[in-house]
Amino acid sequence: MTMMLLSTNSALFLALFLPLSAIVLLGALREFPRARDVAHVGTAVVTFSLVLLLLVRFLKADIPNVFLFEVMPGLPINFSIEPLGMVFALLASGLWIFISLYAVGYMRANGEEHQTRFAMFFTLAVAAALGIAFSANLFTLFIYYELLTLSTYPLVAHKGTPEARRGARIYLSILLSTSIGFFLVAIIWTWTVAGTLDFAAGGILQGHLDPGYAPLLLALFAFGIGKAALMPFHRWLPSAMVAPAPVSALLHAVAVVKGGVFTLLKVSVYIFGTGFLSATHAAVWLCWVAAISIIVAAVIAISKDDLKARLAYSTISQLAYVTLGVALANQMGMIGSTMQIVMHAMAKITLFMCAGAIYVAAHKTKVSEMSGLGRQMPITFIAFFVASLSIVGLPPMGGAWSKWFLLLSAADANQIAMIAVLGIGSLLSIAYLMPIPVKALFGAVPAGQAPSDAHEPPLSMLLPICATALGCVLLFFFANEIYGFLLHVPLLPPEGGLQ
Amino acid sequence: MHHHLILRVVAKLLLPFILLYALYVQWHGDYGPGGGFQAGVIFAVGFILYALVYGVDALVRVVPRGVLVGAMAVGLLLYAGTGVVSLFLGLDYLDYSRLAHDPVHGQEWGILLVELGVGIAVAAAMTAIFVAFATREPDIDDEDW
Amino acid sequence: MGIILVDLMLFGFLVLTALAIMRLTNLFAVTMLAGLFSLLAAGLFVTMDAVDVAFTEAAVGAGISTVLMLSALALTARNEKPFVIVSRRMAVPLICCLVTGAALIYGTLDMPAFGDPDAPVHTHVGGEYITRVIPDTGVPNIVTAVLASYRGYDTLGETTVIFVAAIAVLLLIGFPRSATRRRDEDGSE
Amino acid sequence: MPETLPEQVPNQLADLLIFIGGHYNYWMVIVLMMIGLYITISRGNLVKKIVGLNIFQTSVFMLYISMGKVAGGTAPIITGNPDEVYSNPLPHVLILTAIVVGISTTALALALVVRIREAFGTIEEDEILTIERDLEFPAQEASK
Amino acid sequence: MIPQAIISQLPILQVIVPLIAAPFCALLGGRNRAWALAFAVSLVTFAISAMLFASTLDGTVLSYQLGGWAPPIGIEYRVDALNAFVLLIVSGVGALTMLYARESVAYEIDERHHGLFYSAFVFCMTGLLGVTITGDAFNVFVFLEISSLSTYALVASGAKRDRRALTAAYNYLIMGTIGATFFVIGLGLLYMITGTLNMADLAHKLVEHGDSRTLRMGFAFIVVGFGLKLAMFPLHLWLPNAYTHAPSAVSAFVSATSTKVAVYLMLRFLFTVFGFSIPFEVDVLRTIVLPLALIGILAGSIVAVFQEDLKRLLAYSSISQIGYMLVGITLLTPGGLMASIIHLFNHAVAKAALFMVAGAYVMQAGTSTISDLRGVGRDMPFTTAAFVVGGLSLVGVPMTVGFISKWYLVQAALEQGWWPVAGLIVLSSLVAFAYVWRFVEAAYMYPTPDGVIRREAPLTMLIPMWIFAGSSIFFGLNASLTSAAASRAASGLIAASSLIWQ
Repeated sequence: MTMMLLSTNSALFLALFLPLSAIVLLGALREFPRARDVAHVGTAVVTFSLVLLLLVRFLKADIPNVFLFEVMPGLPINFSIEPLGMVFALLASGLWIFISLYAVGYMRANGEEHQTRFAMFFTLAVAAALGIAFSANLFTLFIYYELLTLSTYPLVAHKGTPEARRGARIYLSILLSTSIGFFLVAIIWTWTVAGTLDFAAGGILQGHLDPGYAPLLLALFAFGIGKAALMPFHRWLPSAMVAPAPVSALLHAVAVVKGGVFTLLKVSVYIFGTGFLSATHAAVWLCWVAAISIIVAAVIAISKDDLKARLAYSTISQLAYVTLGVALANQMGMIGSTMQIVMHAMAKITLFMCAGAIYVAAHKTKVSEMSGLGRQMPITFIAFFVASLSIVGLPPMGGAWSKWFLLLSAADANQIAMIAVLGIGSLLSIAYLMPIPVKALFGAVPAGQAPSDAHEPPLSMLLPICATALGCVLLFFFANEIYGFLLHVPLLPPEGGLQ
Repeated sequence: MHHHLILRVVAKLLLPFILLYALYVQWHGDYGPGGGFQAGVIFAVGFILYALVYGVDALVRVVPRGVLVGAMAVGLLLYAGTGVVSLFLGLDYLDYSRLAHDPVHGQEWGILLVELGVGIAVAAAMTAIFVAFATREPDIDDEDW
Repeated sequence: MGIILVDLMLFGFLVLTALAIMRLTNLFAVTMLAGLFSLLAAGLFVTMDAVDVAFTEAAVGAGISTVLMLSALALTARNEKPFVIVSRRMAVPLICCLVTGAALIYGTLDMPAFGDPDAPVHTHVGGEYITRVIPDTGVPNIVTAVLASYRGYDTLGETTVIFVAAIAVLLLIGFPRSATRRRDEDGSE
Repeated sequence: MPETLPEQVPNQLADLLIFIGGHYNYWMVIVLMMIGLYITISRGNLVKKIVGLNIFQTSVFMLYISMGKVAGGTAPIITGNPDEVYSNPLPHVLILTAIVVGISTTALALALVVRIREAFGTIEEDEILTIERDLEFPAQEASK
Repeated sequence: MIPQAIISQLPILQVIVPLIAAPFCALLGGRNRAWALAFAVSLVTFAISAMLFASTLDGTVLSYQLGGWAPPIGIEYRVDALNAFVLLIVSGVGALTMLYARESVAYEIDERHHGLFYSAFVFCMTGLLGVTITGDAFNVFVFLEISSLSTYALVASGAKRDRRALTAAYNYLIMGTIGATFFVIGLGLLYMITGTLNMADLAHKLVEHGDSRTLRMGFAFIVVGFGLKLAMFPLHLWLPNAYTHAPSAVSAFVSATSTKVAVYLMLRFLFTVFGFSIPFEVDVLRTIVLPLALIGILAGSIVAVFQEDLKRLLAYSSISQIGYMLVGITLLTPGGLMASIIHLFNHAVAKAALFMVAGAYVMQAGTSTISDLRGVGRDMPFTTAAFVVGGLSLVGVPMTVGFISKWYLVQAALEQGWWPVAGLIVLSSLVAFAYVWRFVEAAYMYPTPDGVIRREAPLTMLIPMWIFAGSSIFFGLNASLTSAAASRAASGLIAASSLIWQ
């Protein structure tokens, strides 16, 4: 109840900096693994409750504004809350609880080294994700975006083997080169043109940017936000598969790719403005790029035998849905995209935790080796099945709604081809996901393979898996609340023009 | 070096004149060509001549390395110190106007002082450089020569 | 006209000396010619009224510099390796020099003529020194007055430079080579 | 004015001669400078380079001293004769300073050469480069 | 608090205090005495420059007449926002490297040389300060030579560790002297057509003089001369070896200050003295300096990626970073100049930290070869963390001061519509990332070679390196001070020139 006494600004401040200070604590508890792990999960819980508190206040129209300092004249580090950021923050901090719990179990069960370093950078990554969520301007967002990139590097390279180093190097180099090469240029361009980088309802570019240049600037943003994994800058995601399973979950569900598409969403809504985008048709080309990503990545996913690689390409395909929603540039698209972020996060985190559980329990990574494994670990595979259904977009899973809104959006935008693309994408996702749980649960153990003595993973891993699988189902029933919340996203400039 | 008798005698005779000439150049710099720098070089030449004839070791016995470095510092500090004195007299650095009762004489005094500083510093520095070279043992085979 | 002839002769000798320095491989001879070059330069300075400079150039260029050069030669080598004609080694420096020289000659085209009393050099600061040196300082040698008073700070810098050079030389070769090495040499004898 | 036309040619010639007379000594200085620079950057012998540098610098001194010369002037030492024309003292002062800087540089360079000779056993640039390359890539040295 | 009499004498004290102290260092000899004096003096010098900086930040220009002779008869010291900023950088780096030098020099230099070494060190600082503060063009040459000669000696004293320091110093000497002589030639040409040596007076007279071939060549020679001193591509050949083989403290100090001072001189001459009164100046900058700077940026970075030795890697990175400053200058806009000046600061701070780290490795691990430093991040966590911070600043990652300068630079390029230039700047940042990360990866992600024992660097080395690393972050987070100083300096330069800029 003491939390109620916090002013909204302090709550926001705490939500941003509590995780950061927890890093020091984690480092100090290096010698006491148990206390460290408790602190890790505890930080996640406290942070989530802070975000919840912020949500409550936000629903009461109590909007905080934390101004840290001005880095350069006109470019402050500034935080505020708007509906999209709220959703992302809830997502990231909420899933963090599960993933931290799961990570503790996974790291211990696997006997990994450098667990403290892992926990510290993990916390840093989530802190960066929260920073992205609450940024009040593009400049602040960019800083946290880069912080997220750098903080996840040690996680990806965690194992320290040559292939881990190579994967991490690709991960880092693509993310950094796109962000500095395109994203930063786009930001500076925006700053030069518009004179501000604040996120504002209805966008800040209208009337400042020559519409002829809008597609180019959008391209710089779309490819510059490499975390959105738009083809052809998607290579980092499969490369990062060398990371331990909790890290993969972090990358795919909690922070990194979600941070990417969320940034893209925010840029389209608050920098370009949906109206400006649709009026100038600046984003039509982006629809096609997203469509190609959806199809091509899905086809590649089918061909992958490595479970994590298959999931990685699935992520690329599914996130292109978000980009597609952005590119359609209407309200339904925005809502569909945001929902897709949420639904996909919930489902993908389940899938990756399952993949990690399978690895810990049976040391299997290949899809072809998993046939019949479901009998030893039924709960895991049932969870996998549920999550797969959500990804495909079948009711009664949350994924159904996001696909539905995206279809509506494509119809709104008169992009009939995109409706077809969405359909094909879903069909392909059935092809690459469904066989895994089905074969595991009902298939025969392949000939010549010794029956494994695998069993369900430890409880600290199993519990989060069940919880998030359940979450996939629950989201189906609470979609209306999310929809209602997202209607608050301001798409038009406030009366009387820009502030 | 002991067989060049004539050289030794001539050098011994020349040496006082070289040093005297150096002093003349030093003090006469205000009126004719010359000044501290030229005087210092000539002074150093005197030392070098001494070293060439009597051996560097003899020179080092007369003016050890430490003395040379000290003299260099004294010369430089005499110059820089003259400027500091101007500061204490309430003037800008190296403004000699108050070194004597009237500005023109002050200038003369100042010029004399700093020229002396230059002379000492240059003579000592040149000698020190020469000594450094000359005391370095040749690491060279006779065939090379 | 006579002065021009003297000038031309001096220049001629200077160029010849410089070319000879370029051609010769005996470093001893090169050193001697470098001394000669300085002496000729000093002569040239005298014809251009720069007696102080001539004095210094003679003392430094022909005196100290030659002595130092010889001392250094005693510690290094007497002969230069014969110059091998390699086009790469020839061409780049040659082009550099030709370009630089051409640029300079281009620059001379707008220069005030040699000896022109109306050149900006003489009408601005330089001329002022001549008129005010006696009332300001009472020192008849204008060069000394400018050196030690008007631009005395430059001269402090100059003294510092020579001090630094001495410090640097002492730092580099002012101490006997390391004791270990000497012991090795003693052991081998 | 057609009458003046024939006179223009000798005028031009005279101008040219005057121009040459007023500039030849800069040109000679430039020739000397370039010889010095050429010796510095083309020769491989470290001592020779220093000599070249000296020639280069001395020629620059000549350039400065040339500027200071006033036709019919004398050395800038006040004689008391009010009609006396003096050459400009400022370039002389600058060059005095520059000469000192030059000898300082030479002394330091020679000291370096002495040390290089002790460390590498040679003062030829190409030989030193070979030794340094072997230090840089010890593997190649072993294979030789 | 401080008497006005001393305040008015600050400009000369800035130079004269170290100048007088340096001979005493030589006389004191012995390790701790010479060091203590040098350190004390560098602190005083820093305090003086801080006071100068504070008193010029509001746009005041201090003028000090040496010998009491009014310019152009006498020599003038002139302090404005720009050179006060550079003075602050030089003396600040000087003070901190002096602290750092105690352990590092004790390890790398024979004790009997310490007196002379510190004397040369202080002289080097004196020279750089003198060059920066002076308003007289020939005085620049004299003090430039003081700093150069002492730098040659300092670089050569790295010979105890590696004899290649000697040849590096020799080549540096030859190229540096040619550069200085070019400057003297250029200055001679200017003097010939104006008759003055005072910078402000020169500027005035040059505007009166108008365009001429002599002026053009004077300009060209001065640019080439400074180009040699600041290691502008392709005149950089002396730099990599000199920085690699110099003693660590010297590498840190020289890399952070001497090229910066040369950049300052370039700015001063381009804007204050020549002032763009002739179109030739702009043409040269745009058609020759700009392409060379861009090539330098890329080539320096790319070559750095393939270096095996950490110090050499950093040296090549310097060549590339200098290119950024030159690009900022050639933009000829307030934004570009500001970017250059901030980058000057950024690079000084980051490079000092990085070379200090390299020096700590040399001392504690006996090597600066990257492959021998594997796993060093675990053995020397604080040192290596400083490297990461400095390296990221070099790349221009947000929250480091490097980001600020790149931001301004890209922005200035975009304002001019120079898209390819902006692209190249960004691209080379990525290459910079490659070379920084190459080492970071080796330091953290590889196991320590067997049998290697390395201990964390002593506190006197860690403190200065972390002050630099910390200020990389601090000024990256709060750029208002640096931005204000840089923008003041930039507008001062623009105002002094006849550039017409809307």
